[in-house]
Parts: sequence; structure tokens; C-alpha cells
Amino acid sequence: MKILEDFSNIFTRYDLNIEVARQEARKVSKDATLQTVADAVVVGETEECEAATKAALAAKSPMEVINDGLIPGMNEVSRLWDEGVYFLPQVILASDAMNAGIALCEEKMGKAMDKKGKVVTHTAEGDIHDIGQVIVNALLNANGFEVVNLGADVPVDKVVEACRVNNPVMVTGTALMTTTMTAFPKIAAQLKRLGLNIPFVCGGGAVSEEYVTSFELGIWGKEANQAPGMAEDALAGDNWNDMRSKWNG
Amino acid sequence: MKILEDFSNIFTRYDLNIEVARQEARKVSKDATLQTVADAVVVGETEECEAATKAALAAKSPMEVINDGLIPGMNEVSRLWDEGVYFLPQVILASDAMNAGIALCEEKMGKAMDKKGKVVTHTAEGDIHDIGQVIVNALLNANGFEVVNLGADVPVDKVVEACRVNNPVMVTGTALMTTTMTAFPKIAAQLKRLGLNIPFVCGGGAVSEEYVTSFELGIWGKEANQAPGMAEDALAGDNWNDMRSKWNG
Amino acid sequence: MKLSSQMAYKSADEMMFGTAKKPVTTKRGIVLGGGHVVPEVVPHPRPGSEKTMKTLLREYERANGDALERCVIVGHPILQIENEHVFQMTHNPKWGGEIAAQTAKQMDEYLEKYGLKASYRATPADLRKPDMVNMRDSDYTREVLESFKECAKYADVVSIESMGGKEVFDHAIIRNDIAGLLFGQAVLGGRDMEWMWTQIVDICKKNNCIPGGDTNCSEANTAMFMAGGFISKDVPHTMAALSRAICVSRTLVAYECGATGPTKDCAYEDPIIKSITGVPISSEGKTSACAHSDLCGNVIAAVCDLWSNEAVEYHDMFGATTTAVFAEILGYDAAAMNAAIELGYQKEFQACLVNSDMYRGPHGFMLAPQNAWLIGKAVVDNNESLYARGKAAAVKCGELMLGDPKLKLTAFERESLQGYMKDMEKLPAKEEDFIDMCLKKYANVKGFDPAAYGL
Amino acid sequence: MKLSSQMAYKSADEMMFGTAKKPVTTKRGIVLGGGHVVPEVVPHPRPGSEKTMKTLLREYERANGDALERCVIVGHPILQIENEHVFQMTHNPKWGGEIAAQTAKQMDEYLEKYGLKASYRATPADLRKPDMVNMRDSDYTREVLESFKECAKYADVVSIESMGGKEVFDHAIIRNDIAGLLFGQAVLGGRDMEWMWTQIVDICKKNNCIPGGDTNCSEANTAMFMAGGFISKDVPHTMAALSRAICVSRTLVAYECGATGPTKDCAYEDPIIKSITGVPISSEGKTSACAHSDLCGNVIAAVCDLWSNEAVEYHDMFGATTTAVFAEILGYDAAAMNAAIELGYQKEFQACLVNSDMYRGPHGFMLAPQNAWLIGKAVVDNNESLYARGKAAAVKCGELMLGDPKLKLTAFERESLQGYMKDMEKLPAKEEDFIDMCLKKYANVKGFDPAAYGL
Ligand code: B12
Ligand code: B12
Repeated sequence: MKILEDFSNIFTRYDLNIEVARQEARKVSKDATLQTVADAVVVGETEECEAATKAALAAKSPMEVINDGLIPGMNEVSRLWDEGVYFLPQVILASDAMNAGIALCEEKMGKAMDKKGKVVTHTAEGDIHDIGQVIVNALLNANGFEVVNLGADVPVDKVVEACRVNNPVMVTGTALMTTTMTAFPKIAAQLKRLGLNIPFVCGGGAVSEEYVTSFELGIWGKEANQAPGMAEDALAGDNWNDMRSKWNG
Repeated sequence: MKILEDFSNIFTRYDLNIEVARQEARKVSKDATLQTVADAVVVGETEECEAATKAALAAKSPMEVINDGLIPGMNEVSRLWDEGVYFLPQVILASDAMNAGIALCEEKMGKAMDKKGKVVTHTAEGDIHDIGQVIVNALLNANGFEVVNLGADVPVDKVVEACRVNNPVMVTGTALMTTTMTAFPKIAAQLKRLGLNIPFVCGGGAVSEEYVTSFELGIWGKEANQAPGMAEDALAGDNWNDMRSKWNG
Repeated sequence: MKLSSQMAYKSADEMMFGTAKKPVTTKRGIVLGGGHVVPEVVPHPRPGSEKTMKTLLREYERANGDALERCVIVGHPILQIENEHVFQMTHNPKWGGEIAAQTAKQMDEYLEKYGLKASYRATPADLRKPDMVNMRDSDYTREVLESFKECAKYADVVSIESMGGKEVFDHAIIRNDIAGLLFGQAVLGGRDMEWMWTQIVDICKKNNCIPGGDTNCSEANTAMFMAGGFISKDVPHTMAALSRAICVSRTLVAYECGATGPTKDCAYEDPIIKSITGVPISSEGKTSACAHSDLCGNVIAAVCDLWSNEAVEYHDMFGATTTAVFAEILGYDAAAMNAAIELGYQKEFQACLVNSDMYRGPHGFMLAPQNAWLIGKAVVDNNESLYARGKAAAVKCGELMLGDPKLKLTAFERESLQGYMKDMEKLPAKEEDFIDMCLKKYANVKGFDPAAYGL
Repeated sequence: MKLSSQMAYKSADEMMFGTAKKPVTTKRGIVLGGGHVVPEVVPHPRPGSEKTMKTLLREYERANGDALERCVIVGHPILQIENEHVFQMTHNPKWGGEIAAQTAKQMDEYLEKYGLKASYRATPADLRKPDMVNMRDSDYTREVLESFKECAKYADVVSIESMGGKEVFDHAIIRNDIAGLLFGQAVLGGRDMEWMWTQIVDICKKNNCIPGGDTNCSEANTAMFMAGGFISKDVPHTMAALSRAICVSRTLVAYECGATGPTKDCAYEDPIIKSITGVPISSEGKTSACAHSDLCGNVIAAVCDLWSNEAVEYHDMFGATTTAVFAEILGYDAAAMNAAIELGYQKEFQACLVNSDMYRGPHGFMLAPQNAWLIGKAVVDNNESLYARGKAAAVKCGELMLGDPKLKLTAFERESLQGYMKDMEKLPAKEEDFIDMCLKKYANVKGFDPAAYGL
């Protein structure tokens, strides 16, 4: 078979056009042990991170290790992801590493660290397409939120109950099927009824902006990587209406 | 360019598969003069038909010429169309011829002949796609209905008013655009409000069965050639509900 | 206006998709007809979005934006977007202009950010309905021309689907009346186009905009869709084919007035137009099934320079919105053709497209490049008048159909065609006589006003 | 079950669209893979229609009927319709059976009335979600098998998108974990398929129904869609390509258990499957943009026997309903390929399809027939175990990608790939050792239950 040499009139490799110059992660600490902790997060190596955390804990308080090593490392990861340098798996692996480090610190403190706030996440009843949710979970986690992960195929009542019990800053839903996304307005209605005006970010292949903005509380999530920014807004006190006008429309 | 001899693996000419054996029009009258009238209708020759009608009127009463010449001729045409022998233009030309003959008979009678009943037809406001309606008009006409033809781009109120004034057995609407078919439920609502429960047959490219059966009075028309049959049902006293269950679903 | 007397191509053999004798270059440097096929996607706004300028701007921002984004996602190098005006966009000429401006800005952004090359065609609606308004002097007429002015500032290309002669055509098409088609399409349509296109070309010159071209959508396409597929009985396919041949006489007028292409996608007569004029043509076939069905889905691509979907209403599908979906499909269609060109296999590829439909039905037959060229030749060889060349096209088309035993016809289709051929034989030789005859014959056709055509 | 040790084709050169080494014949006498490409349209019911069996029957009657009617309208000679079950159709096995019966009846009518040849594929939903139910013993499992029994009575072909290993795959795909892909897709997926397909083939034999095949939609397609287009950053395209190569190990199991094809449309691994087994394959690419986007829209057609749109929700478009629209487009796509075959231009046509996308991205590259065949060869040459052949496929795929300078990769994609290659080098040679390692490594993955796979 004849194969061409030049394909420029057939397709364009836009990924090469926009390829982001390689960037090194920035240094986050002048302290060598803490920098080692951060580095382990940046490269997403759980075992390394555990070792570095243990080493750092010899000289530093658990809160110092968390606030000046693990979290700044993860912030670097978020920055690299935002700028298009990192791909999702690097974020997930970094988040796995950070969580392992935090677990060791918490063990030493004898109590759980304070998270920024809770976010309840779920995939709609009848729907097992949960990859979108899995990404959302990972990114929220990576950004310091406590994720109450209800998993896939979650009944309406269970979502509402979890919101009542956890009082999250935000709740998310994922649906990939036109037949399952109909659960979202039901959830929103029940939350309203209970006076829980929690911003409810809905996303997933089947879910359109038009649909989500047709019911109260609903904010449409186009890309999973919007989830942390949205959660920050909710944390800062924006209500669902503010958020909808910022992120949708 | 290389051109094949055999295309059977590329396309199938289903029109040849279902080609209807040529049929002669049947004789409709033992009377030679009346048969000549009918023949002129069957071949769709207006001038011939006028001549034959004039000749027949020398010996027969106008109602005889109509009932035993012109109309039976047109019935033959309808039959040939139903069986797939005739195409639309043949029906239109036959109808033109029949109408010319009827006009002569009416002249002689000094009054208009009785039609089976009135049907109001229109194309929706804002829509100039009226070919569908033109076909419907012609077929209704050919089948002995009096067509109150409101033309294209007709405002809602004008349709309602025409129904009020003419009290037709049926009213039809054609719309080819999703933006214009929204006039139909408005018309139906106003008719209901005035107590005019006239079956309202709606068709045209943009118009789906689902849409038309979502409002009262509405019956969906898929093909223009259903119009005469529907009008017959309406004439026989079927209400819109009966008609909907017969023609739709 | 001088009627064309020469063919741009020496033979059908020379005609190929992707290349036109007279390529044109858009604002962002895309060469249309310059060696490659370009996808042209046509979004249609959802009902309701036309309520205000704001909602309509938003609708097009998304619909057009989704198409641009999808090209970046899958790697299509070039995209043309056409917006066919809905009534409100032309009725309020500023609206059409604002939408053109917004789209041009989106295209600049995509060029800057990703390197995607795009161009924009604005197609004002012809609001002049011959049976309702005076074609040459009405508010609608002024709005249409004003729309061209507003759009030409930002659009790369402008086009229109002009309506001249429709009132007579509509009467004739359901009466097997070939004289009516000749009068409505060739004579009235051509006269109206000359009046219209002189002005459009003028506006374009002042605005550095490309005057694309016209289409006989309102007549020949109506005939084609009424003829329909293999189970319709509204109009014989042979008559629809004659109507298509006839319309060349009027569509050609745009180029005779200075339009340069890219032609309008829904003009199925374009292969014939290309054979005569050498302008780049936009075509639509299988991938415009979203908008209508035809029996020449592949063959119509045989000599196209742009490849379109005609129109798709903007809404969600599983994979993405419709405009993204159709931009993706059209782009892949074009990619295969462009690969053929690069590989030097374009002749073979073209033969596959042609053999797919050349004998599927009369339209596929007459639009196959070899027949399209012959009909074009009949047009230029009989350039005494709009009437003469329209009739010559129809006669040639009829002869070709009757002369090729591979084109199977039902007995009814064949007899109808033989009838039209006889009818044409009986028509006057001279345009003046023909016009006189028609002015009488169609005097009572609803809405027909000779003055609207300068008659 | 014996793992395949031979290639059906001596070289990629022998592989061509429309022809399979082992064609199959449907109830109404259609030969799939017997020399021509057949369109396969897949309607999806609208939300709400699944409420009762009656409403769902009506929905499919229209959706399937519109596709059949459209083929008659435009002249497409053959059509396969697939109905992928929605949950309710499999959960209530009678429903799926009734719908199959209804469709078979429609097809008989179209054959009788017009001469249109059609066939029906029923694809029960795999309701067994590994992280929620016991794969081998649950009500859902029984419903799936019962559905096959009901459908096989009327359908020409049955298929499934089986889910084995998905729980481990989902964990691994977002962690750059190539071992997890090998374990989830090749080992667990393959073991689950053997269990499932032995039963399906048995049911088919009893019902004179064709056991079509399986697809790794739940894993390799998820990877491919996550890798997305040129602006996604979720999964490297190189990893998605490895995931595709790996899945051959499990998809092949269906045919090793007695499935004969036509394979399932969404199995992008099918060109590799065809190179090994010679069964007719169903593929989808550009014309399935309605369902998802991919970077191999044309190349994936290079060796297809059926050509599909994956899935389109039933609703109205301007031209017709979606199922009519996509049946029309697919049919024209097939017509051009069939014209190529008849003209003897199939090699040239295939080269156009391949050159369109072979270097557009990793998936297009590895699925181009020449590379697909090489990966197939690696699979049969390493047939000691599901694991060994999956790994061999991935290694070969990686080598090909790194070894062809025309396949441009971003630095990140390249480095990721080099990393996976190193990771694979370090993996145990023997399947037993690999399984031992994985049982430990993935012990805590949510929902992973070794017993469900006989481990
Ligand atoms: C992978 C896949 C599967 C896998 C699912 C694996 C899994 N664990 O999720 C398997 C094979 C199991 C599967 C099964 C089925 N599937 Co499926 N599947 C897909 C496929 C191919 C890709 C989906 C995917 O993972 N995409 C990647 C993720 C990352 O995208 P995403 O979830 O949309 O998330 C993105 C955004 O939406 C957003 N997002 C999502 N959630 C949120 C939340 C927040 C807060 C924010 C901010 C953003 C956000 O962020 C992400 C991007 O950054 C799609 C095709 C398609 N076009 O989507 C079909 C698809 C979704 N499936 C479909 C169908 C029909 C089915 C089945 C019924 C098939 C069958 N007959 O068995 C079953 C359903 C079983 C069930 N009850 O759920 C249809 C759905 C049709 C519909 N709309 O109703 C689709 C569209 C395929 C098609 N074209 O027909 N499927
Ligand atoms: C011909 C045509 C025109 C002609 C109209 C000529 C005329 N006198 O009707 C012209 C060129 C003027 C035209 C203009 C426009 N058009 Co136009 N046009 C078409 C086209 C190509 C064919 C329509 C047609 O005549 N079909 C043949 C007839 C016989 O079919 P029908 O009316 O549906 O009737 C059948 C059945 O529906 C049924 N039926 C109909 N009525 C009734 C009634 C009863 C009682 C019964 C029982 C049955 C029945 O019977 C018939 C079959 O037997 C369609 C394409 C398409 N896919 O339909 C676009 C189309 C309808 N047009 C379209 C558009 C957008 C326009 C314009 C806005 C374009 C523009 N930018 O200028 C303008 C609109 C002007 C206006 N305000 O109306 C869009 C509509 C989009 C939408 N759904 O909203 C379409 C779908 C094209 C497209 N794909 O984009 N158009």
C-alpha cells in the first residue's frame, strides 16, 4: 500500500501545535526534607512519599509536613495540570501519594486533619458510567476537599440523605444516559424541600447545560477539572445562582 | 472513466421491483357521450372535457353529466392513483378538467352543485412552504370536497375565523419549519374555546406525529393522499378522537 | 449581461473534486478549489432562539463554536461554516451582521490559538415571495439587500437562494407542464437573478467579500424532493431531471454577473455550472441526509470543492451537538478525498463515487461529470437567450436519459419523458415568442406579475 | 479452550473491506463478509419509551421501520439493524424477545413487498457490574442468559459487550498502570468471556442463530474516549493504544469459544481480530460521530464487512428521523466501497481510507491493516496464556509506535509510552506469577472478587 510522506492537507496535529513547553515543578520549600516530601507528591510516588513523610516527621510537626510539604506539592501538581503540562493520571497518582503522606501525619497527630469542606459526589441511579465521577473525586481530593463518594447507581433518596447528614458545600452528579439524568431534578427538588440550598453541579455525556439550568440548584459542569474551582466558589459562600451565572450561560 | 455493467451490489431499483402493471381506466358509463366526458377527465384534458361536456349537455341534464360522467371519471383517476398507476400531475390535470366540466354544468343549472362538504386548508403563519398544501387541495378537490384555500403564511386568527364562518367538516394545516408549526396548537386551542371541535389534520416536513397528537383536535397527516380519506371520515361523523386512533398511533 | 459561450473545461475528464479552474481565496487565506476539498457545515438555530438578537447570537455562538472546536479535537485542517439566515436575521439586517461579526471573531480566535483555518458564508434569506410582494420594490427587497451590506463586512462569502419565477414553477410542476418550468425557472428566474446579482456583486466589491453564488433550491430542489425516492408518485424523476437541467440557465446568471463561487451547497446543478464557469463548487449529498434525502448521495461529490450537510438543527446527540457531529463527518469525508488526491488515486476514487449512483436514478445520471459536461456544452452552444439555453439543456438531458440503456426507467417515467420531449419540440424557437405565449398562458397564475421581471 | 495459534490472513495485503475468510449467512440469505460491505444501523429508544413493553415495542417498530423504509426509498440493497438492549429489555428477557420477533416480522414484510434484504442483531445488555454483583451467580446473570435464549429465536445475530475485569481496569486506567490493564482486560476479561461465551454459543446452536461476538467497549473504548481528541489531557493516547492491543487477548476468546462474527461494531480491535480469525467484522468510525468521536474515522473502515453508526437516539431531524438519516448515510458509505470492489479499485480506495488517519494518532496507526496484522501475529505467536498474548500485543504495539517516525507524538505521549514499555519489561514472564502478583496488588480495589473469575 502506498503511504504518503506529507499529511498536512489531510489532517492537522493540533496537539503538536499547542504542545506545552516542558516545565519543571517549582521548588516549594527551602527546607530540604519538606522539599523531598513535595517532590514525592509531584512525581506521584506513594512509597517515596511515605518514606519522605516519615523522615520529615522526625524533625517537623505533622501540620508543618502537611501544610509546607504535602499540600504545596499537590498545589504544584494542580498548577501543572491547569497549564496543560500534566495529564490526569499524574494528578491521581500525586493525590494517592499525598493521601498516603497525610495518613501518616494524621496517625501521628492522633486525629484527622481539617479539610476545606465536604463535597458529596455520585453517579445517577441506573447509571454505571462513573469514570467522570472518578475524575471529579480525584481532583477534589487533590485540592483538599473531603469527598463523600457515594459511587455509581445511587438512588435519589440516598443522595438527599447524604446531603442532609454531611451538609456539604457542594454536591455533584454524573450521568451518561438520557434515561438516568432525570434523577437530577428530583434530587434538586427534594433538597429544596428540605431547605438544603446546596449548589448541585451536574455533568456527564448526556447532560446538557440547557437541561441542568432548567431546575433550581442546578449548575452544569462541562469538564471534570472545573469541579475544584466550583467547590472553592461554594466554599467562599457563592450560592447556586451566583455559580450558575459564573460557570454557565 | 470506468463504468460498470452490473450495479446489483451497489443499489437496488425498488421502483422497478414494485412497478405496477399498466392498467386501462375502466369504463364508467354505457352511454357513449357520458363515457367521452369521463375519458376526458381520465386523460386530464381540459379542453377535451369542456367540449365533451358541452356535447353531453345537449342530451342530458347537468346533474346527469356531473354524476354519471365527470365524477365517475374522477373516481377512476383516484383509483388509479391509489393503486400507484397514476402520478400526482395526472390527478391534478384530471381535477382541472373535471372542474372545467362542472363549471359548464353549473352555468347551465344556474347554481353551484352541492359538494360533499367543506375543508379549510392553510399553511402556517410565517411559512411559505405550500407545496404540501397544494397537493392536499388538489386531492380534496378531486374527491368532491369544497376546499376553502387560505393559502400560505396564514395568521392563526384568520384560520380560526375561516372555521367559524365556513363550519368545515375538517381543517388542515401544513408547516415545514419547526419555528412555524407552533401555530397549530394555538389554532386548536382557539377552536376549542369557541366550541368548534373540528378535526384538525396537520402535516408537513417539520411536523411529527408526537407533536400533533400532543394537543386536542390534532391528527397527524403523514402523506397528502390521506387527506381525502380523512375528510370522508370526518364527513361520516367521526370526531377527532376517532380519527386520531384510526390514522395515528 | 453576456451569456456564457465557452466551457471552462475541455472535457469531463479534466474535472475533479478539490480543484477548480478559478480558485478563490478567503480572508484567512484558505484557497477554495485550490487542490483540496473543504468541509462546509451548516447549523440551523433551534426554534425559539430567534426571539431576540441576544438569544440568536448566543445560539450561533454555540452552534458555530462547537463545529470549530470539533475540528480541533479530531484534526480537520480547514472548515467553512455557513449560516443560512432565518427570517429574523434578514428582516433585521443588523442581526445578520452581528452574527457574522461574532463568527469572524471566533474564527480569528481559533486560528490564533490552534492554527485552525476557517471561513464564514452568510446567506441572507430571500424574503421576496413573488406571489406576495413586489420582487423589485418592497420593504423585504430592501432588507435583503441591506443584509448583504451588513454581512459582507465580516463574512468571507455571501450567497442567496433567490426565488424568481417560483409562482409559475409551483403551478407548472404539478401539471406536467414543461413550458411552465422553462418560463418560471429559466426566463423569470434568470431575469430576476440578473437584477439581484448585479447589486450583490457590487456590494461585495465594496466590502472585500466573495460573492459566492445562487441555487435553484426553490424550484429544481422542490422538483427533486417531490420526485423523492423509489416509492413517491408526486412528480416523475425524469421531469425533476429536466427541471434541474433547465435551472442551469438561471443559476449561471450569478457568475455571469460577477459571482466567483464557492457556489451554494444545495445547488445540485453545480457540476454543470463548474463545467461552464470553472468556479469552485460546494455540494451536498449523503451527509446532508439530516436535511433531505436524494438519489445521488455520492456522485454529487465527484467534482465538489466544498462538501456540506445542507442544514442541521442545533441540538444534542450522544456524541456531541449536531453541528460538531456533522463537522466531524464532513471533515472525514473530505479527508478521504484529500488522501486520494495526495496519493494520485483521485480518478479511481471519483469513479467509485460516480458508479455508486450514476444509474440509481435520473438525477445521479445527469449530474455524473460526463453528462453534466454535455449538458453544460448544450447550454453554451445555445446562448441566444435564457430560454434557448434552458431548453437546450433540457433537450440534451432528455436525449441522454433516453439514449442510455443502463439508465432504467419505469414505463411511466419513460413515457412521461417522451411526452415532455414532444412538448418541447412544439415550443416557439424565439424567446420573444415564447414569452408572449407564456404571458398569456400564465396570466392567471396566482401572484404572477410580469412587471416584477421587467416584462 | 485453545488459544489461537495461526493467522487467518497471510499478510495485511490480503485484507480488504467487504470480504472475510469465513463469511456467514443470515436467515434471509445475506452473506456477510461475502464480497460486499453492508450498512448496520443502530437505533436507540428515546427516554421514557422504556416504561412498558408496549411503548418500547412501538418505539422500536418506528425506529427500525424508518430505517428499513429509507433503504427502499434511496435504493440500498441490504441493511442490518442492531438493537442494543436498554436495561429493561434484558432485565425483562421477554421484552427483548418480543422486540426481536417484531423486527423479524417487519423485515419479512420488506423482503416480501420490495425485495429489501435485512437482518437483525440483538445485543443484550451485560447487567453484571463486577463491583456490584457476582459475575457468575446473580439474578442479573441469569437474566442476561435468558435474554440470549429469547432473542436467539428471532434474531439473525446476537452479541454482547461483556464487562469482565472492568473494576480493575477502572482503577488502573487513571493511574498509568499498565499491569492493571493487562490483568483487568486480558486475564479477568478473558476468563469471564470464556465462561460467558461457551454458554452463548450453546444457546445459538440450539436456535439456529449466529453468535456474533463481543467488544471491549467497557475498557479499551473507555480508554480511547478518555484519551479523546487533540485537547484532552485525561489519558495519553499511547496508553489507550496499548489498552486496545491488550484487549485483543480477551475479545478473541469469543471466537475461540465458537462465535463466528459478524463482530460487534464498537470493537475497534476488530481489524486485529479479523487478521487472526477471518470472521466478518462490523466497524464504526466517522459515521458514528453521532455517538462518539474518534481519531480513526476512515481507517477503521479499511477491512470492515459491516459499517455502523454505533447508536443514535430516535428523534426527528429536518430530513427524516435519525435512524432513517443514518441508514441513508451508512448505505451510501457502503455503496462507494462496493463500487470500488466492483470496479477493482478496492486497493486504491482502501489506501485513501488508511492514509486519511494512519498518522492522525496512535489508534489510527495501530489499527491500519499493516499494523493490525503485525499485532495479531504477536498475539498468535505468544499463545501460552491470556496474559502472555495480551502483553505481546501491547509490546508489539508500543514498538511499532516508537519505531515509526511518521507517527508524531508529543514529548509527553512519547515519555509515557517509554514508561509503559519499561513497566512491561519488569512484569513476570508466567501468567501464574502475574496473577499472584495482581491478586495482592488489587486486593483492595472496590468490587474486585477473584472468585467471580474462578480465581
Ligand atoms: C465507557 C462507556 C461504557 C462503559 C462504562 C464504564 C464506566 N465505568 O463508566 C460500559 C461498557 C460499562 C458501558 C455500559 C453501557 N453503556 Co456506555 N458508554 C461508554 C462510553 C463509550 C464512554 C463514556 C466515558 O466514560 N467517557 C469518558 C468520561 C470521562 O466522560 P464523562 O463521564 O462524560 O465526563 C466528562 C464530562 O461530562 C465531565 N463530567 C462528568 N461528570 C461531571 C461532574 C461534574 C461535577 C463536573 C464538573 C463535570 C463532569 O467531565 C468529564 C470530562 O472532563 C460512552 C460513549 C460516549 N460518547 O460517551 C457510552 C455511552 C454513554 N453508553 C451508552 C449505553 C447505551 C450503555 C449501555 C446501556 C450499553 C448496553 N446496551 O449495555 C450500558 C449501560 C449500563 C448502565 N446501566 O449504565 C450510551 C448512552 C446513551 C444515552 N445517552 O442514553 C453511550 C452514549 C454510547 C452510545 N453512543 O450509545 N458504557
Ligand atoms: C422547496 C423548499 C423551499 C421552497 C418552498 C417552495 C414552496 N412553495 O413550498 C423555498 C425555496 C421557497 C424555501 C424557502 C425556505 N426554506 Co425551504 N425547503 C424546501 C425543501 C427543499 C422541500 C420542501 C417541499 O416542498 N417538499 C415536498 C412537499 C410535498 O413535502 P411536504 O410539504 O412535507 O408534504 C408532504 C407531507 O408532509 C404531507 N403533508 C403536508 N401537509 C399536509 C397536510 C395534510 C392535511 C396531510 C394529510 C398531509 C400533509 O404530504 C406531503 C407528501 O405527500 C425543504 C427540504 C425538506 N427536507 O423538506 C426545505 C426546508 C423545509 N426549508 C427550510 C428553510 C430553512 C427555508 C428558508 C428559511 C431558507 C432561507 N434561509 O431562506 C426559507 C423559508 C421561507 C419561509 N419563511 O417559509 C428548512 C426548514 C428547517 C426547519 N425545519 O425549520 C428545510 C427543511 C431545508 C433544510 N433542510 O434546512 N424552501
